Amino acid sequence: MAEITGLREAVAGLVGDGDTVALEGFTHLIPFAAAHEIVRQGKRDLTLVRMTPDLVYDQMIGMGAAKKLVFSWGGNPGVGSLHRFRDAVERGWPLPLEIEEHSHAGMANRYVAGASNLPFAVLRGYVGTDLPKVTPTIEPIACPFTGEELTAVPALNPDVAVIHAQQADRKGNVLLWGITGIQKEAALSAKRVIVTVEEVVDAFEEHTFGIVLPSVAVDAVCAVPQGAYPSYAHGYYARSNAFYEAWDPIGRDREKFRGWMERHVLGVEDFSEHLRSIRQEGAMG
Amino acid sequence: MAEITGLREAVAGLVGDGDTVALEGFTHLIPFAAAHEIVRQGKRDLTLVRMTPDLVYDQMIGMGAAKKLVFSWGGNPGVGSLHRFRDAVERGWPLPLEIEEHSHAGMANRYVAGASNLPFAVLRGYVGTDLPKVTPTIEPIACPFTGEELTAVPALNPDVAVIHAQQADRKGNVLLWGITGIQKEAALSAKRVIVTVEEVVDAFEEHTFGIVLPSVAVDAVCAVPQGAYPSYAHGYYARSNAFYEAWDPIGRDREKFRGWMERHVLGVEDFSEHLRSIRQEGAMG
Amino acid sequence: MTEGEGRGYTADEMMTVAASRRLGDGTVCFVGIGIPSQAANLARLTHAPGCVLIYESGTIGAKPEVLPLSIGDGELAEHADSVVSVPEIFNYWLQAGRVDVGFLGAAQIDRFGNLNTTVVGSYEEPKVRLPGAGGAPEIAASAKEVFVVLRQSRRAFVEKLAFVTSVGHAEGGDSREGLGYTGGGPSVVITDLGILEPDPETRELTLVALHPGSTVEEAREATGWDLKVAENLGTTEPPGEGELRVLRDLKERTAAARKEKVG
Amino acid sequence: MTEGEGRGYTADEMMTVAASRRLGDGTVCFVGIGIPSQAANLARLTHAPGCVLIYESGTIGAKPEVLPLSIGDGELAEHADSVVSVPEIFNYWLQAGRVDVGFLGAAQIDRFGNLNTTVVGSYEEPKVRLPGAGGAPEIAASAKEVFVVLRQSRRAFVEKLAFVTSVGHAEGGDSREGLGYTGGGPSVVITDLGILEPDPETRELTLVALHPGSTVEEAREATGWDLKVAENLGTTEPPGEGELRVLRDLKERTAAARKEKVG
Repeated sequence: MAEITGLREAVAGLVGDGDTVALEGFTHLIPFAAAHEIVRQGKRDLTLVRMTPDLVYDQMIGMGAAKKLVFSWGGNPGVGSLHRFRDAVERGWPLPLEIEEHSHAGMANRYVAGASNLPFAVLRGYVGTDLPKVTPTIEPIACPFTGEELTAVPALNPDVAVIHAQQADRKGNVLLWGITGIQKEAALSAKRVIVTVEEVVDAFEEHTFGIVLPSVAVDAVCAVPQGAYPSYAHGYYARSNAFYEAWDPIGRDREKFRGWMERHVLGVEDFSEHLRSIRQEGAMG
Repeated sequence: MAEITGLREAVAGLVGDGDTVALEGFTHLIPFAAAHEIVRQGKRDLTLVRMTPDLVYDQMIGMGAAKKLVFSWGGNPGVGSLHRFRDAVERGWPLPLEIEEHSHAGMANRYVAGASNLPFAVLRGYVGTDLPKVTPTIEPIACPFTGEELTAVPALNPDVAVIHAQQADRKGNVLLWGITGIQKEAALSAKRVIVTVEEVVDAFEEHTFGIVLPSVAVDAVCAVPQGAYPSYAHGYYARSNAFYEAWDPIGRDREKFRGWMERHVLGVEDFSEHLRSIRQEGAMG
Repeated sequence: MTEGEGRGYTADEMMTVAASRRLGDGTVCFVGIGIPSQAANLARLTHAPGCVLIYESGTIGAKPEVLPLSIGDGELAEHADSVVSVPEIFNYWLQAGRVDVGFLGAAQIDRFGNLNTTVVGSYEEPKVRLPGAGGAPEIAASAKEVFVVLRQSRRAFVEKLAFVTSVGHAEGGDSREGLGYTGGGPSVVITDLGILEPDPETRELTLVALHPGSTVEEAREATGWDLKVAENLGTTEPPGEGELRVLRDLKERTAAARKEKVG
Repeated sequence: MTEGEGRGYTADEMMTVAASRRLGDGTVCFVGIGIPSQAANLARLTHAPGCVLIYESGTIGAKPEVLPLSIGDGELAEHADSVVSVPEIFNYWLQAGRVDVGFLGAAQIDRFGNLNTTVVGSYEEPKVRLPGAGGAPEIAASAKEVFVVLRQSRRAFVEKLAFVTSVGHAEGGDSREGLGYTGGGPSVVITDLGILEPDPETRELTLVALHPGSTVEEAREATGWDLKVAENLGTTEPPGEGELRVLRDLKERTAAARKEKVG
């Protein structure tokens, strides 16, 4: 059963150095607040898992929290490169970053296998590409009925999954709607689950493409309004495309990046202060 | 893209003798109207696929429409046996019925594989049971990463899937809510898809556990109010538990059964007449 | 059905109450229709309000007002915490090891708690064709523990199953472990006569308690193998007034709700 | 970017319009961000109103008012026919063969339409680390046909890819068929200079049409291999007034919508 608690306590209690951690959210509902808290608490040697590393892992990688990244698409969507990710891969700054890369379909099915307590998943893919040459977690598998050869990928079972959702109720059931991406599978594949939410409510309303992650599948629920900013929370606030665009020159420069993170993440108490801090400075200055 | 059409035309055009046909609906939204239309049109030699044959297949089997049944649980839920199913298996009446039986988890995963265009699915099950001795579509499979041995079952790809839903819009998008069971996977695993609906509406409302099957995945949408009776349509009418209980003595007796089917299914034009007909007779008399 | 003559409750009520008592509060319970559903809901309405009831139709945290006749009545979705697809309930919940207790009935059981719900007689020419596997094999495989509930008789408690539909403790001893299942198998069998538990070593079902009024002889008579009896044979606490009231209310509400006219 | 000097439209506009024209009405199209998304939405707003646009975030039948910056903008879910999970969109839709056209860009392409979006230089010590595979390999594998859109240059049209991220026609001829994919591979490559299609036999990309104002020499100059040119080389119809107006309106609406202040 989920405990409704503070984000600081949740991260302190549930995320350990060296853990494999998946912060998920497919463009929508990316758990930035939780990522900042992990950075502020100085967690180290993490294996970060995420289909689309996005700015959230650019920040964590740039701050040296990760030793390894498991991913399928590492860019700033619609803008360009993730410069901190590239700097780590191309030049080992601030630390060398081991990478394990898959396709989206591969990653999605790895989470499905993890959520299903199966050691592997099967899909049509990878054959004829160079991915199997550089990624050891891809193997051929034959259908026992038809003999046809397909591709197997191993399950993902992170130590901790972190997602952001719109709402939780007071029992800790979690409601997401809009684009729900891979969040359900990421949460169900993990040993421990932290969910940040826009708000805790008495009862849920109806939302056709809504899913409810039951309380019993969650460890900690933390109310963090706007906790997915600069990504978005359908029904609450839009994606700050401007932030994504403004990130490019910040992420591009090591000093600018460190300065920004020190001012707006390390130098603040929590995510509400972070939001005040970047707003004060104006236009991502 | 779905065509909005009559059930008679849809069944005539999309269901052929000898086809593999899956009518799905897990207790909820069982497509009785479509089953009756298939019986009325005298379709023969069908391989019927369904997790829970229920009364709907008891009627089809008893009328000699099926040569084979692929299933996982064949009972009258909460009441007892499916007597027509038992008569066919135990005594070959009216025709011998070949059976291929799995567990629920096996059937569900077979549909998932079918919907995913994979030749097989993997699960933890069957080991140590007698099912693999009598069901050839169960094979061991080893994980290429851990060596662990699991069980594989082949995909289901019916020629036709038939489901009932609450609503379609005028473009043929289909909305189901409440218990949605295996309907999505059954529909997406099939070559052709018929959906009967309670009503065609201009726009859908919000329903948290709702799913929308897009028009492009459907061939025919047919408005058949109460088309799931005596099962239920969440938000429209409740399950007629009394019908399920009253079916027991009818299904138990070959003559009573034939008479009932002749009066209420073969002898009527369509499902609305069927409903009038059983209501006239009162209490399933 | 044996009546609890003069004791003010039936043997089925005793069985249901005894089963419900085993469900701890907060337990995630995968529930079948019939006595399991009665017992699980009785537990939820008495000592275990935090029980999370899962039905294989995909309802998680179901809180039915009346007992469902089928595994997928609308009643189950109405107040559930979540409703998911059938593949999800089996893959993401049961197989994933999220179910603490799986509740099963059966037509036949053997001394190691293996279950038959498929066929009596030979498979090819069955004497009685039963409904088949349903969700039982994977509940037996993956639930952390399994509670079996069925009336004790020589027809049901047999030396050799006509068909192994769901695996209990396999051939006994540690033979289940070799099958690669993650669940623990049956931890208790509750009948109308008493309670059986697997021996910690041999895994053979052993009578550990009798319900009030039942005797060891009766239990032996109703068992198709040489039934082991525990040295410290207990006696089940009879159903309490509260338990009986809640159970009977539940069944009355259910009967009333079903009295709708056909057609 | 080459300007369509004096012609009243840019080379990118020509490329986008040419790509949009290939999308037949009613096509189920798996769309990537950037030019593919522009072209698909232009088609939807002009000659192909019945196009079903799928974005890998799980939106089916998306009808964005403005162009999304990312693959999962709220705009996409707002008016979609259905929204499903990421595993579903890849397994039940793409892998299932429900996608008629997959729209891909790339950093590098070779003569058989194989694509690189992973790395320039060596994998271990990359010169440029690109975003990686994303949904591209399985779009290339399973869409019935693939449209590739990218600007033509020697940096992009290379003799040998630094990394094969997504398979086109493999080594040419019938070599793709041996890989067991169900999709047909690239049927057209649309650039800022013209249009290339695979030769029916060898599967080598062949220049079949030039955009107005482009020359064969320019195209050869911008290609890292000895570019084959069709005997009956066509000329693309320039963007019509209607096409240009709709495309520019769409981009203006998009720019206006993005002018929200940060923070």
